Amino acid sequence: MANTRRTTKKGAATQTNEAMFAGSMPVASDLTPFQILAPDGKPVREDLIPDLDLVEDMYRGMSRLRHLDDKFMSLFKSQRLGNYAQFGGQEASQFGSAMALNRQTDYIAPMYRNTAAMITHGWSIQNAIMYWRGHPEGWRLPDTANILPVIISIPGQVLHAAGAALGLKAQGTGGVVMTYVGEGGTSQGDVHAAINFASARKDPCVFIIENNGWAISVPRQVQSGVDYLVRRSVGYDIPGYLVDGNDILAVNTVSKKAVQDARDGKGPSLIEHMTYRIRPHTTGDDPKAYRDENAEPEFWRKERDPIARVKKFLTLEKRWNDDREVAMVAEIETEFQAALEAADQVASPRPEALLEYVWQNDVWQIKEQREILKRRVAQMEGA
Amino acid sequence: MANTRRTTKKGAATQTNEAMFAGSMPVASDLTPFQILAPDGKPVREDLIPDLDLVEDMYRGMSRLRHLDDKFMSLFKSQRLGNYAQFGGQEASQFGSAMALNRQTDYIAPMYRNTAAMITHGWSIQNAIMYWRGHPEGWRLPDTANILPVIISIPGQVLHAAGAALGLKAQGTGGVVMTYVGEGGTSQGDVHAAINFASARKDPCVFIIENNGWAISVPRQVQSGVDYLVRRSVGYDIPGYLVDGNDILAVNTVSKKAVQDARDGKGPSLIEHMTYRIRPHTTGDDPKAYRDENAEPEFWRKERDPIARVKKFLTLEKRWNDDREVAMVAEIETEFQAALEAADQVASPRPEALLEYVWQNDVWQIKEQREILKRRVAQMEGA
Amino acid sequence: MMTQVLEKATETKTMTLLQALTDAMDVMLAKDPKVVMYGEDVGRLGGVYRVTTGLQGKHGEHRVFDCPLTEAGIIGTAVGAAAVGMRPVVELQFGGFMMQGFDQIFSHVSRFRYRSRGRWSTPLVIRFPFGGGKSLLEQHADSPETYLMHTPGIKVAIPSNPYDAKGMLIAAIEDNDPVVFFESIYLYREPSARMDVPTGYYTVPLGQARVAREGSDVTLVTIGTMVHTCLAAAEQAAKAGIQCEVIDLRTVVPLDMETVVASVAKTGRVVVVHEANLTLGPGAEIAALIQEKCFYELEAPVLRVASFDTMPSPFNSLNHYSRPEAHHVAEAIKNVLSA
Amino acid sequence: MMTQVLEKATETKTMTLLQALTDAMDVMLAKDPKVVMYGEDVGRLGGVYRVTTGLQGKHGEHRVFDCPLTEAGIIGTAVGAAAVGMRPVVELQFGGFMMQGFDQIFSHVSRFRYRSRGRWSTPLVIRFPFGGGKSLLEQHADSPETYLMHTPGIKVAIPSNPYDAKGMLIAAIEDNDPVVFFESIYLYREPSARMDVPTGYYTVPLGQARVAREGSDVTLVTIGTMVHTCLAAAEQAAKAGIQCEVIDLRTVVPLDMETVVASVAKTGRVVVVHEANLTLGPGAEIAALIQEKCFYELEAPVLRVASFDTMPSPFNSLNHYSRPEAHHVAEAIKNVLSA
Ligand SMILES: Cc1ncc(C[n+]2csc(CCOP(=O)(O)OP(=O)(O)O)c2C)c(N)n1
Ligand SMILES: Cc1ncc(C[n+]2csc(CCOP(=O)(O)OP(=O)(O)O)c2C)c(N)n1
Ligand SMILES: [Mg+2]
Ligand SMILES: [Mg+2]
Repeated sequence: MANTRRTTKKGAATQTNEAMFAGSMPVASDLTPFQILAPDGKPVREDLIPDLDLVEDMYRGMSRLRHLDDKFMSLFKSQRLGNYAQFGGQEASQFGSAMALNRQTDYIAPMYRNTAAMITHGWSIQNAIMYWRGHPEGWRLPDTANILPVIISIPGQVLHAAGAALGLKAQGTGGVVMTYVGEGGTSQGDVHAAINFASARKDPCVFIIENNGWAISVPRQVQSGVDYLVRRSVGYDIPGYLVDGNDILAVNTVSKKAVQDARDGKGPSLIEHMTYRIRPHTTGDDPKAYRDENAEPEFWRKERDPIARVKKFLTLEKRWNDDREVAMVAEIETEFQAALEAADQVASPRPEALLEYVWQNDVWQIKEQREILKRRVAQMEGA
Repeated sequence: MANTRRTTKKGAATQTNEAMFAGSMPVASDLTPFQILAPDGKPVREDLIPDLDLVEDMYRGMSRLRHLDDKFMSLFKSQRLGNYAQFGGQEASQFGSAMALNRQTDYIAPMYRNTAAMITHGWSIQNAIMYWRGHPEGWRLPDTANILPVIISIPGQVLHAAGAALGLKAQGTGGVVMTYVGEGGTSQGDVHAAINFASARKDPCVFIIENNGWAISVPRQVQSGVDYLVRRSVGYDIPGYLVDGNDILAVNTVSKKAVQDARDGKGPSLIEHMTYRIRPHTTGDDPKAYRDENAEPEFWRKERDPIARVKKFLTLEKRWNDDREVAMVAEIETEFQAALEAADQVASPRPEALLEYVWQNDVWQIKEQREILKRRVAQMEGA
Repeated sequence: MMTQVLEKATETKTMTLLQALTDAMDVMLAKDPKVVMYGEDVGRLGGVYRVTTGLQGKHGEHRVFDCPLTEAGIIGTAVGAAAVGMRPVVELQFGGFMMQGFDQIFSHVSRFRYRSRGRWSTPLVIRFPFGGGKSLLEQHADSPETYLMHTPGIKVAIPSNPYDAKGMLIAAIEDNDPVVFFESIYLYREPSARMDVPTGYYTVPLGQARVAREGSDVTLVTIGTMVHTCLAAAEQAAKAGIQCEVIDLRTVVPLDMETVVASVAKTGRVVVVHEANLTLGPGAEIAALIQEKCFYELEAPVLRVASFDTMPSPFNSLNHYSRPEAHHVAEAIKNVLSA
Repeated sequence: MMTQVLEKATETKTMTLLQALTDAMDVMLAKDPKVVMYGEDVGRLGGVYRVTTGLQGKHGEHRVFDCPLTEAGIIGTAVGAAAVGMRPVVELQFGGFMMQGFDQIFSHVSRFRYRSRGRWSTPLVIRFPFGGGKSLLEQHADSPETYLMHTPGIKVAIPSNPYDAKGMLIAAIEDNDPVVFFESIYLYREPSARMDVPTGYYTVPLGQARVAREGSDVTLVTIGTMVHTCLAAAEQAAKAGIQCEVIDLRTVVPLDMETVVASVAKTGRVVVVHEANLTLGPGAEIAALIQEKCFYELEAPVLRVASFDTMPSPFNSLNHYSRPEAHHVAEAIKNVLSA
């Protein structure tokens, strides 16, 4: 009875195509990344250029972060840092978005590449150095900053963000949560679960996809058949924004809007920053094994640098010159050296740190293991 | 440096709204479920009415399935069946889609409510009875039917479907995989992972959302903020179809199209069947605890029944009358009684079944446990 | 039977395990505004087992609510909500569905405090019905305690009676560690397990085993539903003059080995009984610890009675061959005595 | 050192563990067209550890390919692909990320045959680097064997040397049961662990332990990287006149208790050593079984040396205090002898 296959009476049902079904989803429309400044530093949206003091702050902030990223890479090379996930090239994406938050009320749920966003939201450089050294005191997140733990397992943080948003709303704090995920990470089911959860409840959460083109060696196209991941916003009926992630003015403008909407009870937004990982995946990675370092990355390094773009703009606006640059770099370097020295002066990790903070009060196994640890430490010191 | 908040120079950036961003996702367009037959049995798309023999087969098929669902409910009441997940009301959705498959080459990856789709694809009624009795022989899937195991844990089957599609494509069999998930199940991350995986690779898979309005007691609106879940197709750049799931002609037409596309190497489609769970969630559920059984469900039972709709059409077309109905019901009942008798005659489960099929060759623990089992069986027989 | 003494006399009411759990949640929703409860069907319906019945109506939709169908979402959001100051009590529909969200437990619930060096903790409770003994579908009868016991940083509570259930659930909600709370499907409404339970607030500390029956010949170490199975076996054995001590662990994390060791010192013979399948079930750790800590007291090997190493049987009429029954335990008692 | 005898003389080549694994996959891709390999970065890059280096180039993009970043997707699709006749060999980037797909393992990989009564099986291999000893980020050093050992229906292979690695991986790919294959990050390129490995096809059966060193005083039962740690401890002990027998289990499922029991019959003293954290680590089951099966042979309790009950230490400079080292095992040997 089943599987009967016949020619159709009126001949049509075998020649159907999508267009003829009333219920067919419309073909994807064009989408262009939102931009305020062109790569040559010239405004494409004069009407959206903010106060130049703010633009200068953005330039200084990004320069400081890039300097830090450079320094971290050389610390790794000289074995004064562990394996580190660079954010270089993504300064506009992280600084421009995180600066849209209110540090007192708002939270960040970061992933491993969000050192820039975390520092923007109140992590200290010294803390960051020690974290990437694998020093327990570096793992101690500051009480003064609303930064949830750095997540390595992709994309745990997006669910924490949705949950923190639920919690903040329940407490009526007016706080907003911002979280980041790589374009590779969007293939994980949890990203869907989180966005759907938060949007069904209209909780105050901003989801940012940092599309830097690569997931280690896997290019964007392997992750999904769709051109822009932000198209998924339609599936949750939340605002979605495609943004030139190397244009900090565009990034910041959209982030502010999304944060304000979240604060106003309008629920989450999904934002895709089109940016680029100009550096290796981590300091342990060698991209030559999978991409031509003189092709695409070179273009982004030279032609699409988010910092150079703002510098060009400020120079055109006569707000910037070489003297200022020299002074700024000196200032940044001084700050960094001070942080590095402070980090260097922190005592080596205490072995006891291994057994702290597992349960609030130690179960007996932890107590027994602490005795074992003491013996081992004594042995090592004896040896 | 961060968190600088100033008034903007040109005053605009604080008053932005979605519409002004070039990269904003367009506002959701209207979407109407695809329909060929109206609820009153009158064609709304004359051009798509197939051969009446086929329509009659559909009517007979759905009637047979509804009869089965009724019988299963009464078997449960008389304790001759375990807890059972009814598909009543979803006959068009399951029969109409599964009949679009080729039984020889194509696969179904079913969930617990897909008894109708499974029978359409070659499961026997006897097998179904024994499955829902918790009889090991009922769990034995027939070698002759390409039906993957029934999945209880939502929504495991969608990933199996994506994987089977990968496997069939690799083997060049031309086969297609069809899988089903409830609208509640679409909130799970794995649904996203599966659709994204299959669509990135263009594997031959058809994903059907059976939107029956309820996930046990949880109504559709709690699952997501979007009006139709099929809008998610846009996020994978695959065809998406919203279908009147109680119109078997519409269901079958769209399924055929999606199956043919998959077979032709065009990759997966996402289909949403708007239907309704006219019955309790399972035989163990009492919907009075969470919905007014005289409101919404009554409307669907009376006004939107998928079987009544085709009957009206066939009657209008003079292809159906009471005599035929009486003969058909007798035939169906005879078939069912034969299957029930056959099931009743199967010997009680052998205790040894407990320890079979865990590993291909028993590990020693299984061998030891078989000895224990033998002793326990002997004891029980002795007692 | 209770080792707990209430500080002051309170009113009591006869309750099933299920009613005691509902009552615990009612008390905590009233006491602490940070407590929220969510999951699949917990709101309007009151849960598929009706454990949250009435709570939404009484405490409001912002305190007790249904959420999208996603265990990863339920657990993962509870982590974030707990971090920012809530006390989420989330329900999974069955223990067998915990795995859909297990990455959040393994990677985050258990590690937030360690990972942030105390800056963030995750004071949440994950509740679910577990275990067999009823004829249910596949994945409705799992006993997944191993996966949690091996994962540091979590507490695991498995009450065996209404009094403990209420006191332990209140303690769990107030605990600053994440607690996974196992609720026996078999005992939920079991009339024979009903008992008098104080109506107000009280706690039963997590980590203290209970001697459910005293005895000097054999120690039965067990948990949850199996406490009753062991008590029945002990009853039988008593008729043959064998005195079994039955230890209800109450929690497997923390694991109260002091109570176990004290009993073994007395009896020298132990049978561990649980519903989870044998290999690397909780009994493995308990047996390994007993042989280590009581080597010279043991007069026979520690025996284990557990379900077979298969998935929990979905074959209704065969279930009782695999899942421990009193006469299986009785056989082990005989064996441990004759070793 | 090898207990295996090759049926016919074949050419050999000196290989690291990593090279032996690559070679095994190369052999099987050539031998069986149903074998496909996928995962994150396994194609163009050849995996983050380069275990699949060259395989895509040699066997084509349809045999070895990158897929979207989703462990549930990788494992779940492998289940479906295996059911319809493929032999998927999938890579997870680290053992710590298995949990993102663990529901598919727990609910489906392990249950497909049982659930369909033999109609469908899941002959797939899930490979991943695991364990510590290198300074890596969090979730890059986990040893999740417990979660798999307790889940029936899966085999779990953890080779300790290049010869076994190749032979066991080929056996795993040919096995009709799903196999989870642990690859020691520490040993991948370890020069001291290089050895001569036959260049062609051969198998090492899954489920047969190997006596890596004979001895009569103490039995060390271990697996994977820890085999080398135990051999080093045994070497040290030998200097003090103590002869340790080192048993490399090779697989924890199936678990070759015959070899263990035979050794304990000889020594009467056992130390179990593994990288996973102590509580309910694989050592719990092994200790529970030994005390049960060798009660009268044991002269001391079975001791366990394992990592502390915390997440694997992400604090690089402290790692060696928790993860078993030769001198930790040496101390346990001393203790088990003085008990
Ligand atoms: C669950 C999980 N699987 C795999 C990995 C290994 N891994 C680390 S980074 C990475 C690529 C991530 O790419 P993307 O999400 O685009 O972020 P990006 O690194 O580019 O910032 C992978 C696969 C991981 N950290 N977590
Ligand atoms: C992973 C998982 N979580 C929870 C459940 C319990 N459960 C069974 S059916 C159901 C509702 C499913 O609703 P839907 O997906 O719409 O399918 P329907 O039952 O309506 O066909 C739930 C929550 C489950 N089976 N699996
Ligand atoms: Mg990326
Ligand atoms: Mg539904």
